Amino acid sequence: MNTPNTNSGAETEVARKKLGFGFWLCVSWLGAMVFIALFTPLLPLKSPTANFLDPSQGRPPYSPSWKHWFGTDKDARDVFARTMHGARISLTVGFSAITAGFLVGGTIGVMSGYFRSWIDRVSSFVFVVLLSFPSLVLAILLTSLIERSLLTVSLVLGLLSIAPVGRLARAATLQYSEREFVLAARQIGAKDRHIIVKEILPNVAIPMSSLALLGMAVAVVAEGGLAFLGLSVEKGITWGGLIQLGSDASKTLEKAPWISFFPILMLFLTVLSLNFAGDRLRTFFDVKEMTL
Amino acid sequence: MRYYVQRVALAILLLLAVSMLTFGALNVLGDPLFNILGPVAGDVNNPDSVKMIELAKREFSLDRPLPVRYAIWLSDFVRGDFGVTFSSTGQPPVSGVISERLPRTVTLVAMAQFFAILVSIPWALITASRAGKISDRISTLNAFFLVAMPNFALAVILKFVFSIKLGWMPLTFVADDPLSSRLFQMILPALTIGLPVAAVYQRLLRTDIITTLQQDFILLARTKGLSRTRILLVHALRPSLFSFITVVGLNTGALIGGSIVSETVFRIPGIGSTLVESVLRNDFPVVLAIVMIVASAFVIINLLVDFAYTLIDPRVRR
Amino acid sequence: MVFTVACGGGGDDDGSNEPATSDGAATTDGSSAPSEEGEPVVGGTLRVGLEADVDGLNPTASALSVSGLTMAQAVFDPLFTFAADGTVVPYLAESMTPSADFTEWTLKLRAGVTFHDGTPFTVDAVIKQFEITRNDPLVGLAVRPYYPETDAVAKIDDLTMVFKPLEPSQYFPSALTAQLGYIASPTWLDALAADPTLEQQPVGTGPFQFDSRTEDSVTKFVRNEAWWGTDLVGPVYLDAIEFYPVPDADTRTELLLNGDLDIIHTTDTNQFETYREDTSLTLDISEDGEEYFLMINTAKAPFDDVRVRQALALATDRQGYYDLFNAGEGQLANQMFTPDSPYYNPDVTQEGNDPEGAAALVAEYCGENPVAEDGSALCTDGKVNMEYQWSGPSVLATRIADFYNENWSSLFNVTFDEKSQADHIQEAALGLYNVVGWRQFGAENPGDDRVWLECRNIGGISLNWPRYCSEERDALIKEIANPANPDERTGLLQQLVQNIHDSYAYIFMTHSSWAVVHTDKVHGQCDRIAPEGSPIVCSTNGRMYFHSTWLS
Amino acid sequence: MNTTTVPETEPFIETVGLKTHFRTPRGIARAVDGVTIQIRRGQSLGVVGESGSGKTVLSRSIMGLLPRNGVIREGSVRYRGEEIGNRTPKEMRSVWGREMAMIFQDPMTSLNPVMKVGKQVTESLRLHLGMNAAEASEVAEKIFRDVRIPEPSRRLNQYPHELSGGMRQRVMIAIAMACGPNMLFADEPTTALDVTVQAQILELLSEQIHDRNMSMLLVTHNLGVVAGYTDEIAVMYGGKVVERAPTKVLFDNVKMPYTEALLQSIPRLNQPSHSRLAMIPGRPPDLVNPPGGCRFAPRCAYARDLCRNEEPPLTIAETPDHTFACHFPVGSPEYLERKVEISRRAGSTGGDN
Repeated sequence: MNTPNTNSGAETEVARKKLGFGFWLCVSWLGAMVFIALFTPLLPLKSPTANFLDPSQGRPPYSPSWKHWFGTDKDARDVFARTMHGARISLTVGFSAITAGFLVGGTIGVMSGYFRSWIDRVSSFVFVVLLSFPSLVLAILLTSLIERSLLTVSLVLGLLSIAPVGRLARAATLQYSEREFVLAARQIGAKDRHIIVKEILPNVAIPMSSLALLGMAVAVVAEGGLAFLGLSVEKGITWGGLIQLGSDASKTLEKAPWISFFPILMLFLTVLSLNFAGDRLRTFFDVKEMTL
Repeated sequence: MRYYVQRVALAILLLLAVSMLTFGALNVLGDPLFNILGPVAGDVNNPDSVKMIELAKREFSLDRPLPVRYAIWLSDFVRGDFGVTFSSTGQPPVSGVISERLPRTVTLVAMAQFFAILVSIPWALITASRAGKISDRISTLNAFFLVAMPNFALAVILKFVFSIKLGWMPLTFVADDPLSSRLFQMILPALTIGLPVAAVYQRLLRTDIITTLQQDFILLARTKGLSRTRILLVHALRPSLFSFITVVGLNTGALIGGSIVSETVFRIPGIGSTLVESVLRNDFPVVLAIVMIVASAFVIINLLVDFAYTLIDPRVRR
Repeated sequence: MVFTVACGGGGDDDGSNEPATSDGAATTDGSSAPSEEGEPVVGGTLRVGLEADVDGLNPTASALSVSGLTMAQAVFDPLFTFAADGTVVPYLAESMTPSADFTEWTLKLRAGVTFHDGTPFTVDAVIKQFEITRNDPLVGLAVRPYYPETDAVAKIDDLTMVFKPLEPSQYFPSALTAQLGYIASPTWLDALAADPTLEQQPVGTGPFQFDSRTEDSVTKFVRNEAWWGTDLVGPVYLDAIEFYPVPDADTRTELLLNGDLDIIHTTDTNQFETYREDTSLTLDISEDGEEYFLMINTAKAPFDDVRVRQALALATDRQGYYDLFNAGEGQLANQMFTPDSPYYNPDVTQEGNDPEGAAALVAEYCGENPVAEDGSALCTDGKVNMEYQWSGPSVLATRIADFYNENWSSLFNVTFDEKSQADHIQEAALGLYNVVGWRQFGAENPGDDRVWLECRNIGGISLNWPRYCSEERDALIKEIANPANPDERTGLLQQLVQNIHDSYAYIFMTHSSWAVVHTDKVHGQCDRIAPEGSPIVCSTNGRMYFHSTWLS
Repeated sequence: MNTTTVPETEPFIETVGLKTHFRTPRGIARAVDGVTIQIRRGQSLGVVGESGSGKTVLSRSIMGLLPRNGVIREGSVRYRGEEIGNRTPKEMRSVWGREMAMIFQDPMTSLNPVMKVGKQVTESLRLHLGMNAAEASEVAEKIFRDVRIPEPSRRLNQYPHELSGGMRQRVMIAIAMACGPNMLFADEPTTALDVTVQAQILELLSEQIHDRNMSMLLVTHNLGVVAGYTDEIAVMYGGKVVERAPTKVLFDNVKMPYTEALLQSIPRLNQPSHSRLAMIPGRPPDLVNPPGGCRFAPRCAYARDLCRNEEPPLTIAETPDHTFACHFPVGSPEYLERKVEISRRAGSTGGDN
């Protein structure tokens, strides 16, 4: 019976047709961010650490002006320059975290999904254990115990994404390893390695990849949270850190809201773009909801 | 029945694993002695200091091998004795700290959850019934915005707008204020945690309601001549709540995570902010206790969620 | 005598650590003369906001920061105290008289004083406390080096005793104006040995006695009806005092403005303006107490080389620091004395803001491709490798670290090392650092700052934090203490200042300012007098006193 | 448009040239393509056709249950002489439940799984007849008794999943009957039930119809079902009515080869209830771009070029109330000629099914 009882059926049809303007808008924003992150040192920016003290203006923070587009912070440092540099760590951590997560989690997930048996049981339990900490709690725990470098922070956040990613990979693999072509391949006695690489990976990879963006959004936010609590990369300029710097004392926030609001804006737009683009991709590939 | 027993058993197994992990990590990676003794801890050439070190080690049973200490800790923990804080006096006992601060966090998370649900259900109902219309698309966009706003940023914004600019809300939490005003002081922190979650809930519930609205029994309800509202509330909502409830349950963990940030921004001495402080002070017993409490809460809530099904879906009753 | 000193959880002060000295200095803006605030009223509970809580209130073992000293001074009485004019006057003691050669000091105690627990106040109490303190690995560090192993003290009678320090010193009593002078009940001290948790429930002779305490929440003291001082220095007006530790300066201020607190102390100069604007508040700033400076570990490469220390000083933009972090309060420091101090040495100025000079020195040093004991290079591509350590996380501390890094990064590869406050102090005490921000030299009597300066204070745990040992300096200090030449004192101190400067172990930044702020409900804060009648300061480097305080 | 059968009395409900088209990504699907039917008071009409013939859409668009957007409607629907085709759902609410009711195919999915069946009956009673809880459940219990649900009072408090398939369908009927409507739409009311129960339910239905003098539109793919229980039959194919006659007449004198095929495919009790349509070769027409000419031609054994090129008009058979749309109806010379060929071919291959 081809009667759509509500029109939403038709609506999703449309959604699946094209990615839409919003998607490309987000992608271009992300592109811009990545560009900035990559080439910050080469860009004609003021030094993010220099103190542009200007006695004529009295004591910093100075409000936004032609000289300082985003104003300066309490230490007369250029908020614009700092925000741009902030993109660097935030995105690097976000990206490498999710990459690590996908590599490790993905592998484990596929393995346990394909071979089942004890691998599956063990990994599943490990996942559950990892998932029974609120991720931020776990992150705080780990970062507090280590030297907080770009690498380690990324690794910690990567670790956090292992369990959710792994679960997904497993689910997807399970689904595919029951398919005829896989069974057939097994029938004719193909090597497991061959099957996984040739048959399963390609099929699992597509849906997973559409989730990478969403995952990265989560990682970026997590990094921000850590930085905000003073637990992200030491000596690094990060959006979370900038926001905290401007909001730590309510007086500062009152007198100089720009210090934290510009970084907030950048962070917000970036996360929004990641989410939106990721969500579009997901509907595009028609992958079911994932909770990182 | 057997099903319940299994779930509970798994939960316990889980908590054991979690506790071992945390306990191990904390003890292998940090030297608590300093918190107890100050510089003396490092002054290993001075006999007096060494004497004190030995004493402290015994007092906090740091001289025993790790497994033994774990066993000791566990047996105390289950008896509700969370040990002593690593301070020169071991005062106040961890259970003291917890019992003082946990209620605040619980209240906060409860309020947040309450707000989230309060907002999301009507929101979902309305948008679902208008699926595809402009209003629906706009609200979907709003939901996106909320979800994309990290809670620490949201906290800053809320603080700026409502406390600083408008002055409607107090800036600080005062532990000694009467309950009523403390609850009032908790509204912004709770919103900080609740709003983004509300958006998540709404998106989920909306899709489920739309699916439900396509069911035959909704059509039947229409043939009875029931009003749209009644169909939504009486027929569509309840059957759509299953995944909603799961997610609400699972999210409690995220909420606790959020409360860490929120408590720090709004300076509420709950276990969230305490966790951060203790972690920085290497006050492991406190950290351990908090992590365990959080994890337990997490696991137990998930149990309850499973059991909650039987309440809303008569089909699951056995 | 404190290491694990508060520094307000690092949050609101300038992020340096701040070993409170056993003695307080105080010259104050607020007048010390009894004020015309009307007739004092008896009753009421004073709510005090402190920048930190303390581990315990045991004068023989606890690390008492400003907050600790403030609380302690309410339950304990010091043997001596500083009068507003800077002279040391008896308080709980009746008198202290040196022998002709100043090698022996005879202490006479006030008669008829009893502790809160009813134990009579006698020489035995003082002696017991002296011995316990001396054997304490921590607090003992301020005592041990200055006394012989045996018979350092001797009892004459119940109210009379003798101290026999190793060397003659003309200002011995000033050492008894704070923690070392707070006498606790011997009965209580005995009990402590059995149950350390009693540290939380101090028993002294003070105007207030312990009522209740929850760590990190509130500590409550109530009036000691039987206080010995009532007839000598006036009655105690307050029914009770409640101390609330509020590490965050903003919150503390907000609570004061909300009326949730009556009086607070802070070093957050950014807020002074706010206080001044609000007419309902009274502000009392002590300015030339402690100095804030960068402390350099001279025992550890690369800063064992004076050129590197010098270079660091030259590379530092002191003016910039002042502009950014002092908010126009306080003043830049050239040395441990303010210009208006009699001991100020006009010839000694702290160098800074000279990148070229610094560059030259660094170039010269690195030119020699120096290596550490472990063979690792001390210079990398022409820059000296160093570590700057602070206690965190603290937004302010991090800002300051960033500032220094900006100053130094052209000549030094600066590694940031944010440590939890505890570890931070430990590493400083054990000499495991390169450079840290620090605060000390608060002694009213410069003679008492020797604990930070002499070779004998270098050890496993060192109070001579830079671990800089100079015979010449020790000799100077000895001379300064030497009663034989009182009139040379000024000259000697100025030489000492010169010597300290030349060591380049400290880069002096500012004379830090302590503010005590209270609402218009609070009166009599400055009406304290010593038993022999001379007025006493309102506050000492943020340390507050309450026996003359009353609420309207 | 064709109105050959002029009714002697004013029809109770009628559609004239009713069209219901859906916009789909592939294009416009002509689910109902110009259907004209009448039902007189107390009469029942069976609408028969394979799935995809548009019969369900027909019943729903008459009742006005289809969504507004994505749907194109033409033609009119008159109920008691009143045009209701253009009414909004809001306006229809007073009619639904009170005047018209519908019974669905699968009682499992059509009953609210998380609501006690009692409540599902009483809610419309309370809505339309303004009864209070007590009265409503009293009435509900009575209706349950009417539809022969044992120990009704207990059933009222049970959930659908606690009832057997037959019971559920009885509950459905009870819900439909609750407010005593005059027009009942039954959409494959027995398909989901096993054969033994089907008869009972149909019995119950027709009996209820007669007791309450209701009109009924019974939608089914199974001619056997309608045989005993409807006064008239309309056979639908590809969204059109292709043959229409009083039940008796149709069974005696089939004109449309499609109807004939359906007749041959009436299940016998020993047959599993789903394999039947397998007996008509080919698949139902594509509603988006239907074949030209007679829509059944591609599957029709008797089709000729004429059939493929020219759409047959609706012609009247021997009796005036019997109409059909076929160029070479059953019994026509061309039909017989072709039949002979077929049987011969079958004979030659020696096979016979």
